Amino acid sequence: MRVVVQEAPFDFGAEAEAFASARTDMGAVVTFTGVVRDLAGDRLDAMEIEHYPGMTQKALEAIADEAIRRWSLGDALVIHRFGRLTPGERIMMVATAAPHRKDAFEAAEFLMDYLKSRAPFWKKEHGTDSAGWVAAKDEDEAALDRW
Amino acid sequence: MRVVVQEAPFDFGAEAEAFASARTDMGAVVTFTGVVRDLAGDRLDAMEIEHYPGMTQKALEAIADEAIRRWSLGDALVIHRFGRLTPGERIMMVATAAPHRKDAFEAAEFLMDYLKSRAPFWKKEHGTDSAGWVAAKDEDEAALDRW
Amino acid sequence: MDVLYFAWVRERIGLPRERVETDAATVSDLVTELSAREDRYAAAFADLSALRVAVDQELTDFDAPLAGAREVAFFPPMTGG
Amino acid sequence: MDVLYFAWVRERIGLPRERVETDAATVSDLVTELSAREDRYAAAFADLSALRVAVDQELTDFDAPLAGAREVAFFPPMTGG
Repeated sequence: MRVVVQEAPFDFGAEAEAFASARTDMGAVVTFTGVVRDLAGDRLDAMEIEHYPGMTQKALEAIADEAIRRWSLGDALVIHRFGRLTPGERIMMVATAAPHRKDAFEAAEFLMDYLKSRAPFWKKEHGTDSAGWVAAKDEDEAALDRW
Repeated sequence: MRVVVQEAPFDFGAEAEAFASARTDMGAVVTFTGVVRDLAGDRLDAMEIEHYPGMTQKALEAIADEAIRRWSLGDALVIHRFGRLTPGERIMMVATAAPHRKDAFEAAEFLMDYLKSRAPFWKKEHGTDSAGWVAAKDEDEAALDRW
Repeated sequence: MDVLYFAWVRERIGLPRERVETDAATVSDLVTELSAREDRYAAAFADLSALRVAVDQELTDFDAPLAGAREVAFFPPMTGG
Repeated sequence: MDVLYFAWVRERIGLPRERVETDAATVSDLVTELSAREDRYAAAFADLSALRVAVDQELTDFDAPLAGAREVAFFPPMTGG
């Protein structure tokens, strides 16, 4: 298991390749990466991600441990950035490796659902004229009921 | 949309990176890759994948079209190999890009469920002493009922 | 028409494809004709529930009509992915 | 103990962290104490349903006891991923 919280960009392709290469006894590898959407005509200049330095790493490790335990994963990876990101930049990624596809998919969705609502990150959108904190969505909280 | 059927290996990391880079207006990218499991003590020498050349490309394109339509995907990618693969080699990958994670995950799972049971590929395991065709699993057929 | 065989159907019948002259109206009729030829065909088609069929490269079922068909393929359930 | 604020709670109160001397038995008691200090605290804590709390870097609820706690953090619902 690897959990990384960093300000710098990460190399999605290289991380995905390294993750998939490490455990060839696993038949199924799922990755997810989240992007600051770069929408035509959008007035978003930057996405600022604040986090709780003392707590973030521990919270992410606890979520990844839980995923590994519940789905008997061969491995799991979580990378999450903080700081100021511009449209088109990747915010985070997760990866899961399991013997079969169902477990790899479910564990990746579990990781994402918990990252969304239980990891101490907060997003602020900086537009041309204004800035505002992204509100948590009821549907993201509701997604946790599945697990 | 890109659908590739080939005998040669593909570069999973580079494909994942290129796919995720192409549509920065999409917030969520999911990839799946399937590996010939390299199990300690296993007697598997090779996995032979037979396909139906005239039909394979069309069948995969129809499945990818359906995924794009049902989940309003920004993009989808399917790469599937045929021929003789050794343990540890990657058999195939899919990737999906959508505005939000739920659609990207569902569409990737849909692609995988249909690839498993509706794309004209057949796997034969070549062991040290024997060889045999991989039987379709009832659970793979049942997985289609979800969609 | 061209008749194609894949995976263990190909191995059991002993060839990957052949040209068949037939007036069979449906896939089932074609299966009956082929099964009557030789034991290896009868063995391959013994249990239709273990087989799938495509007509002109589209999955279909054994009731499908063959009028105008150019290519029929028989194979076991697919195991891609 | 150290009290930390994040996101709009930090902005509303106007500082990221402060040292607080308190005998508050629970998080709720601490919120009542802080709210009584100044309007900016009262404004930040006006709607507890819009807030989350961590004690010693573990998510908990407003009934949680503070005995032995070294660090309490207040923030809005998280929006990671």
